[in-house]
Amino acid sequence: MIKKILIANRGEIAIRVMNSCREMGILSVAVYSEADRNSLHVRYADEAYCIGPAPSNQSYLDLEKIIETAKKSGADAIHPGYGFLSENAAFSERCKKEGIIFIGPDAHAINTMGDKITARKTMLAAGVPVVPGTTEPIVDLDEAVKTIVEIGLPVMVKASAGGGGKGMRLVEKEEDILSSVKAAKSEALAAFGNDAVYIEKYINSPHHIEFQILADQHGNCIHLFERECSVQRRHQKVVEETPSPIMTPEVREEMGRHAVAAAKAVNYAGAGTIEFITDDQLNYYFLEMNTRLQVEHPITEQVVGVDLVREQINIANGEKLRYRQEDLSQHGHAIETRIYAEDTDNNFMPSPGKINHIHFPLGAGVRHDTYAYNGYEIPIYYDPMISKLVVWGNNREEAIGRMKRALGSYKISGVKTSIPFLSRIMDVPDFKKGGYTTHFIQNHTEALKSKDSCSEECSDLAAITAFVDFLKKQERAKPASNGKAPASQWKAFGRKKAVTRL
Amino acid sequence: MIKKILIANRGEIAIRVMNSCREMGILSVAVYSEADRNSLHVRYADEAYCIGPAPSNQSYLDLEKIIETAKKSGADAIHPGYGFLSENAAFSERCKKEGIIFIGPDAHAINTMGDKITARKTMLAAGVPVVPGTTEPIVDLDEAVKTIVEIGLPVMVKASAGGGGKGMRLVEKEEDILSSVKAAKSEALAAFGNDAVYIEKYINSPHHIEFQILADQHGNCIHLFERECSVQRRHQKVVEETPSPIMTPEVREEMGRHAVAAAKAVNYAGAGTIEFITDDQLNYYFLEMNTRLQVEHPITEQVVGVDLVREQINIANGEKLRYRQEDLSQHGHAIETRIYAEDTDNNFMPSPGKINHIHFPLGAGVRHDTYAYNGYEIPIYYDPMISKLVVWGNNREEAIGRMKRALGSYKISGVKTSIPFLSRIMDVPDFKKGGYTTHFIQNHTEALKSKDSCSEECSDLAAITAFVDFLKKQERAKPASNGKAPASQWKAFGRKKAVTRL
Amino acid sequence: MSYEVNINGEDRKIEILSREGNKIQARIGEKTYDLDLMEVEPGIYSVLYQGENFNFELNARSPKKYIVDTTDEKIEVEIVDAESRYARSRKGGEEEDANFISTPMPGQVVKILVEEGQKLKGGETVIIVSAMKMESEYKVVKDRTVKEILVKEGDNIDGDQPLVTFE
Amino acid sequence: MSYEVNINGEDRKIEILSREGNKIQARIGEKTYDLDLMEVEPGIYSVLYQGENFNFELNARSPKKYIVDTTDEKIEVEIVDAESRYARSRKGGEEEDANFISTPMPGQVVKILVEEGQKLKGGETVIIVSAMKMESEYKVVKDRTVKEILVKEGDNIDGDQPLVTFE
Repeated sequence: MIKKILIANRGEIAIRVMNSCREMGILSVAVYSEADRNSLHVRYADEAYCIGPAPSNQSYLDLEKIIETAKKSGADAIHPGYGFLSENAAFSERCKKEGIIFIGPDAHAINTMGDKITARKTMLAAGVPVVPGTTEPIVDLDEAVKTIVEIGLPVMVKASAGGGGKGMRLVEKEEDILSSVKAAKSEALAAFGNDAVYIEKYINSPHHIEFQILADQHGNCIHLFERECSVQRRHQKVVEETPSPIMTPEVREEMGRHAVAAAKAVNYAGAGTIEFITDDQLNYYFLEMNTRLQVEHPITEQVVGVDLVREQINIANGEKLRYRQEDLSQHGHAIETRIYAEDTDNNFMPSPGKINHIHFPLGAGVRHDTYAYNGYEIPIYYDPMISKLVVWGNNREEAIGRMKRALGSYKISGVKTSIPFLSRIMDVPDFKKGGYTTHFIQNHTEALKSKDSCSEECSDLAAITAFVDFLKKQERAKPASNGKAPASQWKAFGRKKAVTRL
Repeated sequence: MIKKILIANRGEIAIRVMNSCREMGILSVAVYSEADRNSLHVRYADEAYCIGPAPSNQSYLDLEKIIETAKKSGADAIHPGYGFLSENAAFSERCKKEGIIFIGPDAHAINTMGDKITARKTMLAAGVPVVPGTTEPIVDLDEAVKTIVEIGLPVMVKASAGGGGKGMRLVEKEEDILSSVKAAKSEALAAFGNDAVYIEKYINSPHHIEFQILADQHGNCIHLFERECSVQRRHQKVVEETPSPIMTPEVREEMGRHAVAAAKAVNYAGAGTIEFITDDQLNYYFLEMNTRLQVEHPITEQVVGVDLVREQINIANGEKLRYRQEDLSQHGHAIETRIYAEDTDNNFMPSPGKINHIHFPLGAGVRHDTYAYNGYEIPIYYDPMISKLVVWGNNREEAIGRMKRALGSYKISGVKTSIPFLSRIMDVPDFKKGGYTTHFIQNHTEALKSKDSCSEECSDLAAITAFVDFLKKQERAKPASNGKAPASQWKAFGRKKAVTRL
Repeated sequence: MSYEVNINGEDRKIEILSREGNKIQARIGEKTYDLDLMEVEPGIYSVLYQGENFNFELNARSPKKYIVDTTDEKIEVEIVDAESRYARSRKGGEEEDANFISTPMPGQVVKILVEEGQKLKGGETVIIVSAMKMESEYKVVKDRTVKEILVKEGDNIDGDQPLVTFE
Repeated sequence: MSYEVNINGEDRKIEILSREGNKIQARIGEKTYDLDLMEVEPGIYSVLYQGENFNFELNARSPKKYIVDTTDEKIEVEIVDAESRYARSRKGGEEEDANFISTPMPGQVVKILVEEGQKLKGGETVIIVSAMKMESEYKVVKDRTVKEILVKEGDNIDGDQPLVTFE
């Protein structure tokens, strides 16, 4: 039985893992870089050890140092969180060799899923749908046309040597097949001196839908339903929700079965996520598997009622899954927004710095995962995510209303954050309707820009407030000419007026 | 449709109500006493109006002033929260007359349930079990004995003119009936000049179990299951949980039906709570009905998944209930602890004062309802409750583990709080087992006392830390003799040592 | 300079032996500690000792007196320098009975039951103070004579504020 | 003393007419406001105007320059007194091109692409800075000549710190 876990991570996820440790009576060991001495995960752990300088490759990615610290502290297991070493097969393997339990899958599963081509082949063999397309370059024109007809329209024809959009053709109509392939080939030849092409199914309105799975070491595997993660910018998820607003019970069941099959195909053990690309008609295709805990795992926890970190630890302990598929159901609706220190009006530029004040919204249905506190300086070395705000509601409409309420009373000063941007997302009709695709943010740039919404009255009041503050400070700073406490004009003004008004 | 609600309350419950208002797109109006200008509910509302001096009877209980403010602000409804005017029939009636919607039941329901004797008679008529006993004083000895036999042992014989334990006899065995009644009567005669007695069923191991109900204005009423509230001190609830650890599905269903019958007996509309006293064998008896939102309502929200304030507002709008009884079920386990500013080692003496720091525990399954913030001074005029900490877990064990974890990382400095006391409750085996009664706190005073648990090592480290802080401050305070910035010995010490160590 | 600290009533010698940034070596009594000690928020220290993490929140009652909150309990620490040793020696070591009544918390005076000059028996109630709807009676322990009454009924009072003084 | 405030670039006359505790009357331009204004936390004000509640958080950039956070947006407010009017008049009203390059946030210098004395075309990249795994290029707007390079590759830098100066 695991008694002490080293968490090879920082920030909110380190604290997330420590919470479950504490709830299970397990000791937690933090590791930290020199830039993180004052980070909350250090203060929150039972033990903490410095593992090197600020840059990740000299600390959080230093496999040797982490193994050494685990041994020194007597930790019997390591939880890698997400990012850093979490999908590093060598690390998983090394832990095994050292007799330390790695809370995650073995090297085989990580390696198989980590390589796109191997993963694709493994999924095909397991009967999990992948995006239809050619795996070898095609030179022959007739073969290309035949392949397109097999795959079905629309398809994307891509120069196999290509890049930068050259030699790329979207084919939507049957009559355009021949001319498009010809054009792509000649363009490819001109640009790259090679007219071989790949053909891939084109997903018109792509949705990113993923399934959470849990598998034990005894061959049991269940899924914990889907998460809809189509609100993305630069391929980074910004808002996630579950259930997906476009899902049907039939497709959910089928996708869930495929997700379980995908995990079983690599003898997976632990918590993992199968990502699918899905079109408007709910045709879905395996994209990749994340062989670790996902950033957005809390929305599944809220709706399915399972503590995923607790289950990860149970699985690592060699226990059998506590749930059968039929024990699980979705209950209500959850949304997560990721609060970043960034300037959303300036191409999402990171905005590190010192947090002066932070006020968390609280109350019914609100969950926070964070490591920020008043006066904390967000280091420049790591991901600028400040917190994950998760809400639960009886249904999607309630959850959206709750998220709006929570974002509206979430105050962070000192650094620019994505809070106002996220709040505007909640107002976009396409988001409210729920049929949005991964193009959502780029399709709504105008609606998502910050606007001057303060009335003239409001800006007058803001100016008066600043002026009052200025007067108060000026009085406080005034040097005493007579050696006594400085006479405050601001205070005197209040007194005088009070008297004249009597 | 209600568009603007005045919340005739303060503290966490005012903010709780405003949250639901905001989520429903309803404007909220705060009222505040002069002591509460800097209270969070004022800052959180869309509008705020001062309604008088600090003492409640000149502000939060000033019916006229509140009605006047509702009219001035154009509020179309008033939510009374709990306490203050929430169970004031005259206030409910007055709102009706003024054309303002009172979010709560009508005067008839409040009056009927507010008077113990009327309530008891109404419940008897509705077939709801009440504590068996006499409603009229008994003078005749034979009649007394006959009544005792009818009620069944054990019973309590009480002087009808009594008080202070005089003329009171607990009868547990059949052979003691006659002698006990005689003794009680003669004692009563001696003490009060009147030998009439009341006889009441004595509940040996009492549990306080209450049922949440919701009723609309169209005669529909449902219950939202029970809350176990037996952990009490001085008849004030300290810890609540749901489901009750002693409940069975059969008794739950029957008690639920009786709770609904109780509400229907007074044509109830709104949210309300039926309190029952229950013995170890799950015999239960109506105690009273609280015709308002309960402090501990969040645990029901967490387990049943219904926002009770939202439903209150829907009902006040004249809508039909959105749920039928069969739609509702209990999902997991929730526990609430009430965090008070009090000295639990000193007879729970209130400990108002200024909150220096407050760190809320966050993460999975944790909910806070509070109005406290860094630097807030808890006023001496009102209830010293700082926050309600609610956790949800998949089962009772997980919920207890989570509550321990949350209490352990909940930091409030500046005032004494009940946090360590509550944390000790989670450790008491009788609490963990779950069969506790309302005598729980008095039966475990020793286990619940604060203990010195810091090791010698820990107190050495505490002393060194204080000493370092003392040195740092001393250096900072040292006046500059040469007019330059003061030379810091503490800093210089660090530099010198750093150099000599190279 | 040599210092002592009084920890929960017990005097111990204390000394900082070395310091490099957060890393300090300190001796207390006969024991030497190598610590990584950092003030992470104003008044809140994180102390790592042999890997183990301790969080201490300091509440300064005076420049030399601290209540250290260790999560589990509160430890009183007083820095004893030459000045405080002198002050202590003058007191004669024995704590005397307070010559005034005060409350441990802020509140409002409900009732004053004594008059100036009045002789009181030990156990007699002097004043009733309410805070947060709860009333508390404050009594004299021994026989005393009221010297001065510093507040009146209805007054709002601070914690530790003298309310009634005795001869 | 007469004051003006500059609100998001526009100058307005401002005056406090009266004050009793939190209650103040202020005139801005031609409009008079009766307010209940309270600093509820350091730098955080609650302002009640005709019952409506406004929460403002002040971030002082200098003693006279504020960014007021109104929840929905950030408003720049500068107090204009005789001193700042004079300073402004000397500037000639027109903003000049900065004679150095700086970044709006702290980060680390990845690459410096210029040398001292080098003549640059408008649009040329001067320096690449990374913050939080994202690299940003900083360019000159007009043709400039590099005067001094104040940092080197690998340096950690603050926001608004001059990195490279121009003639």
